[in-house]
Amino acid sequence: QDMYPLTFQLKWVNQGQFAGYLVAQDLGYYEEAGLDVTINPGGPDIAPEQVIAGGGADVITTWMAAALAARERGVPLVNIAQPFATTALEMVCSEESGVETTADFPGKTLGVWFFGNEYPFYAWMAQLGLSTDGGDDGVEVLRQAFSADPLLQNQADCISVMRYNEYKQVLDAGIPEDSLTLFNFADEGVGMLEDGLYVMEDRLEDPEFVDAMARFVAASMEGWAYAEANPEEAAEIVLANDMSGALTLESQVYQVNEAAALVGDSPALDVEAYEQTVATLLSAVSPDNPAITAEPEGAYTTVVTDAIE
Amino acid sequence: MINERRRAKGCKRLTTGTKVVEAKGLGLTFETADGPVHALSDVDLSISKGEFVSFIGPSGCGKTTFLRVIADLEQPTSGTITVNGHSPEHARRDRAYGYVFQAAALYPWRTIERNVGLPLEIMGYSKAQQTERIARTLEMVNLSGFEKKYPWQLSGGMQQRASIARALAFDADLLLMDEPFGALDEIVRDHLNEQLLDLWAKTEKTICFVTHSIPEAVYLSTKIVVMSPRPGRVTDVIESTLPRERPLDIRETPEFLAIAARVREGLRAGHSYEE
Amino acid sequence: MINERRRAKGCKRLTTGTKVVEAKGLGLTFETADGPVHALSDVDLSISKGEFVSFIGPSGCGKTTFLRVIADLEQPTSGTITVNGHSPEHARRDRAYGYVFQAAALYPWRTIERNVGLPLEIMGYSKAQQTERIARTLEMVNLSGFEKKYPWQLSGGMQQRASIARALAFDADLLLMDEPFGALDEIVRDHLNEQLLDLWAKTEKTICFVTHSIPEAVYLSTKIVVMSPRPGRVTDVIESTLPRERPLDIRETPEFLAIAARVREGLRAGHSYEE
Amino acid sequence: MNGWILTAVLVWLGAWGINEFLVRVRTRDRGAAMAINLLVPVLFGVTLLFIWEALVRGFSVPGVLLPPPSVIWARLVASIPNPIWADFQQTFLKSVLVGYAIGCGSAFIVAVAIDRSPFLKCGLLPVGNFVSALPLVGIAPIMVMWFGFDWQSKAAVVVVMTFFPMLVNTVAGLNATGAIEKDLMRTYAASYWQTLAKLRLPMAWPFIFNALKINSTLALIGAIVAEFFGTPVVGMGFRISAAIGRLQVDMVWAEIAVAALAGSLFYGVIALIERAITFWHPSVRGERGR
Amino acid sequence: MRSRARDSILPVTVVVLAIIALWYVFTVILNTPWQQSVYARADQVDVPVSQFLADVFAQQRPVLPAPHQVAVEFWNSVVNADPGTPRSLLFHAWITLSATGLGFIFGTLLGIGLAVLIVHNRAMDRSLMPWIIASQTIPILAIAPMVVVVLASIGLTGLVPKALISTYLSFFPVVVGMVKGFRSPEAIHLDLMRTYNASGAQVFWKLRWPAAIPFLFTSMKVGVAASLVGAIVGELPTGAAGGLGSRLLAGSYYGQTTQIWAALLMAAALSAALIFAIGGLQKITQKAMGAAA
Ligand SMILES: Nc1ncnc2c1ncn2[C@@H]1O[C@H](COP(=O)(O)OP(=O)(O)OP(=O)(O)O)[C@@H](O)[C@H]1O
Ligand SMILES: Nc1ncnc2c1ncn2[C@@H]1O[C@H](COP(=O)(O)OP(=O)(O)OP(=O)(O)O)[C@@H](O)[C@H]1O
Ligand SMILES: Cc1ncc(C[n+]2csc(CCO)c2C)c(N)n1
Ligand SMILES: [Mg+2]
Ligand SMILES: [Mg+2]
Repeated sequence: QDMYPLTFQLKWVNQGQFAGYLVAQDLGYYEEAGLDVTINPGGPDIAPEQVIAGGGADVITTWMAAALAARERGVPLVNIAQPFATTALEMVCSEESGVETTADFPGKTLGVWFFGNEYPFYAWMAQLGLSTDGGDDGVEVLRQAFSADPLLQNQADCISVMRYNEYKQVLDAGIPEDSLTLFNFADEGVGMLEDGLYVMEDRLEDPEFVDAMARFVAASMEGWAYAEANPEEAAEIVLANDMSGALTLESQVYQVNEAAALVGDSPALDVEAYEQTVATLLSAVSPDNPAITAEPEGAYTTVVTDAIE
Repeated sequence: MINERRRAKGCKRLTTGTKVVEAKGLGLTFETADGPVHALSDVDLSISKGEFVSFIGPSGCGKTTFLRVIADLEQPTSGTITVNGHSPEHARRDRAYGYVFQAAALYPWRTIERNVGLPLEIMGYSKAQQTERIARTLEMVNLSGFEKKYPWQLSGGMQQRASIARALAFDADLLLMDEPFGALDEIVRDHLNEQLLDLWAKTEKTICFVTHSIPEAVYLSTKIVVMSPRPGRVTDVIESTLPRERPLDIRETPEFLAIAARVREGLRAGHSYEE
Repeated sequence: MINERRRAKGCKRLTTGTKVVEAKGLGLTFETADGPVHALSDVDLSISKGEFVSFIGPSGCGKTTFLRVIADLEQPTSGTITVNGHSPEHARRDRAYGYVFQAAALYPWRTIERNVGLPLEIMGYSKAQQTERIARTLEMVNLSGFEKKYPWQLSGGMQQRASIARALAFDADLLLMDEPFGALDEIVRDHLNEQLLDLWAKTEKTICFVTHSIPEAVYLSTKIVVMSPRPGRVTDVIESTLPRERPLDIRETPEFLAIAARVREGLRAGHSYEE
Repeated sequence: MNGWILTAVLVWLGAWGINEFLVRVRTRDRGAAMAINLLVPVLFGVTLLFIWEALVRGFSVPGVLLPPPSVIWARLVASIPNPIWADFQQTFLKSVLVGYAIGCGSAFIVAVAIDRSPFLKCGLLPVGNFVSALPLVGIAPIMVMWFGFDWQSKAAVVVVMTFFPMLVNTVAGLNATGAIEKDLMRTYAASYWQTLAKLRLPMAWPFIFNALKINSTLALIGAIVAEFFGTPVVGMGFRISAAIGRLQVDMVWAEIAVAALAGSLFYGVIALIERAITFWHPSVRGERGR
Repeated sequence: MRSRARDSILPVTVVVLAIIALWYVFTVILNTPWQQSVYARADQVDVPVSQFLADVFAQQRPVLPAPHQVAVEFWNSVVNADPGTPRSLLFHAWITLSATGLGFIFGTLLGIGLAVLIVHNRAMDRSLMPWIIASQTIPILAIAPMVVVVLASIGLTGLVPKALISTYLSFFPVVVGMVKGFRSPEAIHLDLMRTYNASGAQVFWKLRWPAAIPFLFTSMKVGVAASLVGAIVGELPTGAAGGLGSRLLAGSYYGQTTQIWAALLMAAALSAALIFAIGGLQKITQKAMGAAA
């Protein structure tokens, strides 16, 4: 029978963060669902929102803040499912920095990821009432590159980490966990939904596409379930998909475990979490952080997740 | 093909007496950073088919410049000039002349034979013709045996002879030669003078010849143009009364010496320092 | 400073009769892709202080090469040579000679005056001396008024004269001149010949002079070296019997003509084509 | 849609025709000649921009992929006071200029040192080639590690990038001297430095300027790209990368336009200096050469 | 020529040894702070120098890895890894090399072509050159992702986008060098061609081209290095597709400094080999063109 072709654009390189999808692909879950899926890895400078706008993908995974921002810039993205129910973005501060609470931030240097990942941070600073232009009353912002190096080399007081990746690198480097101060964005009240699945609005008018998406999401969730149950095997699959040859099994087992823990019971978007993300973004509108300026309309749909039931 | 076209033209010989070069009120001024240099000023001259014209004059009087104007390498700033009745550009496009530069201007990446063969390649001569002509002209300038050498492996005089060979390799009806024999000794010079006269007699070429040697000018020419500098102009045009047949010992005849004296006179007048 | 040192040396004049150049069994072979070229073979020659030696011979016989060996620009492959009693390298380091190349070799980014001033700058003459010497030597070669021009704005003969001026601007006791007057007309040539004789008489310089003109060689020299090619060797050395004082009209005396005839004889013998 | 594309083609052909006409105009008036020399590239560029605008509109390309020049222009004008001027200072005035000066300067010195000593020439040139063949993207993170986040690490990247072209060209230029010219210096027993200053350097200028010109654009690319590997939140590279992530593609192109303008001016200034210094070289003096 | 190669062995060895010695010195200097913080955390005091050096040279994530660490990593990923898998540096080198080669060939041809246009057409000279220069000031890494995205949306992936970026970087040195080269013939040599009424093509092939050969090779050496940079830059945005670029990226993303250095070493070796090959070609060509020995 005819397979439905789908191109799926990831936000980052193949790693444990995407274990569910890679497993679903590798174990043939997509094929069983009648889908011919191509998974395109991303990279540090690939904006999945741009790829889908250019027609290079049918469905993408990205952070909600970035997706909403793109929607306001004229790329009508719609959230069709939200596999990651909780936030893994954290900020970690070294012992030398002397940061214990948010009250210690003024005068400190903080590493931040840009490229659409900076919205939670700016919302947080807005909430704390801290200027981001440096000086004694504000914080100094560094555009942090790929790794945890700025913290290890004392170039920054605090850096952004993903729980499933950079945080482990910091620990692996031999820094004892109890010497670090960890801020979880969700706990600070500025948590925003992370990896969700997005498609272009007009495609949803096509029932066949909606049906294919429903099968895609269901198969992906199966993949995640398998990964959670068999982290070792899932990590092997991730490694097999790694073209750089740089990943280690140990780090990927850890990453699969941590990522799977973020996956909720249902792929359906938690509307409350959505509204909190929007509210946080809107509370922090500033020239530095022009994520969205108005309440988005129709930025999510439940038709796909409803179809799975 | 080009070759065929060219030779077809060559066959349509102009009758003797036709003007090959005709300059009227010709002037050329170079604009330099510290003011204009009047290289040629108000030059009137006409050269007929089959003439052998020598240009003689102090260094810097505009001999090279005049030859370059004929060859369409320099644009006059005043006056008019025609070559074969048309513009110099027309003549150049017709490949109507061969030019021997004052400096040898050989291409350093070509061997001697390939330097001599350069115009032949460009004008589309066949491989066989090229080989034959290269051998013949190198023989004529006594460079046989040096075919495979590169220019920097030759002495100054040998380079100059190679550049003469290059201009003789194809059949142009007009030869423009800028001090071709400057770096050659008397014996070779005599030899090449004879060769050139021979060629001229056989082929009815028209030759414009710059030289610094009064005997050479008188021996070779049917007409001697004496020039003087600042501004460069023609001060005397001497029609030779010598017969066209010229054995070497004609140089001891009184007629010869008389012409030579007149040239020397004209030359001396053009110089700024007389002792 | 360098300048002081140099001139101190200059003052310690060698007495006349001392050997300036002494070559014994000198040979030089160039290895080229298609076999060796014997540019010099078994040359024996000695040149005393204050002599004016002309080299004459067919093109390619090794005149330039011999001058280059004296100047330490080429290494002989056999035999020995001394300059001022030491190695050519020693003489070069002493700045014992001035060299006029066969090609002008002016630097295109320098004006004429700065080209002439080049050796003066290098040898550390003072600014005032430089100005004075540049003006004097440019005057001598009749190029006053062209100080500010660039080489490519000069005619061939003017470039050659500029390069002569450059070699005369500083006081070397030995002058090596490779066809310095090749591109000059008779009148300028006569003028420069006289200037050169004058300089030579005043300063007791030793001069090695390559020329293709037999009268020039005879007029100028105390010794004429006739060379012949393939392999390059010395076939005749003629000591001139002419007095050191030489008015221009000495060139009509029987003595002069006799020497000229002997040179021509030697030259002709070296040529491969006699008619 | 077809209207836009047709207009684009017509405008292109028209401008081409005008340019072909303009370059054939022979005038003795220096002012007019200069005006033509300026007008031709400007006309070409304006045409290019117009075609871009027309194609983007004609094919309705999404703004997040490629915005039309008019939108970019509006963004550029609005953003010059903030943040473009600050970015320019950070990237061009600090990273590029400092890195360029140190990179070209040190390569020049090394070239002379190499030239001076045959031993170094044999030893350093291959190793130097090797070291400077290290790719910029690999070096940038390391430089950030060594020199910190600020402009110093970007300047260091520029130094490494500009080093090799300058070295190769200077060495080639120093070897470009003709035999007779060198012989002349030998006859004067000129010292090494005298020969260098009075002969070999002038001969080498055309080659050196070649490198200086190539490096002027390379330095800019290097500095901007290096900012992708960690910066304070200012700089053209930072802005470009951050703006892509936010899909503010018009801002990306506004920065690129500034970079292109600055780079072209930089190049132009060096080309003018070149004309002044190597006025004697056939490629500059030879207007007859066509 | 062979003897000259042998002559340079000693100097190269000496210089390389000097660099390695210097490298070790810097390794100690740059890695000491981290080592001290490790000792401080472990409450170790008065560590003997030998122990200290051994620790400094054996760090997991050194700021600057010691030469032998890089060598070991290099050896492991070149010799001990199956060249068919992404664990092998040879695998990545080959991916990058193919993009470099393709891009370099395109770039050189494009560069020569543009130079020919510029030299032969006044309008092109006046209008093209400023824009070619402007094009080079566009930061390539900024548009590389967009290029990759746009090309991917029309179905071009893999080698071609990388080769295009590589072309974009390498054509410029060739244009600049060749314009200079094509204009380098002396006026008198051009005059000679004029006297033969040689066609533009004849002047080009018989004069401009041979006169430009020295410039061509110098430009190609710079161009091939730029090509390699381009290919690596092209591999960055799609960091997962293999190649030295993705290797560098992954190395830095996962904090594997030694791996970065090994990849860097490989990239430099590639570049040096390419430059060396062009140098060889240059020697052969110039010999065939009668250059003085
Ligand atoms: N390109 C140029 N720019 C400026 N002035 C020039 C240029 N070419 C020649 N001149 C000047 O024009 C005058 C005539 O030069 P030309 O070369 O015609 O002399 P010539 O008679 O051939 O001299 P010679 O016998 O020395 O070769 C000279 O004063 C020279 O300085
Ligand atoms: N670098 C070189 N390589 C090979 N052969 C050379 C080289 N230089 C000169 N020769 C050869 O050496 C011989 C002597 O040359 P040289 O230049 O000394 O002649 P010359 O007497 O000065 O001639 P001319 O009067 O023509 O200047 C010639 O046959 C020439 O081909
Ligand atoms: C340049 C750069 N940007 C973002 C991240 C952090 N990161 C890692 S995965 C991911 C996508 C979210 O799932 C993000 C933002 C980084 N390390 N480097
Ligand atoms: Mg002349
Ligand atoms: Mg000679």
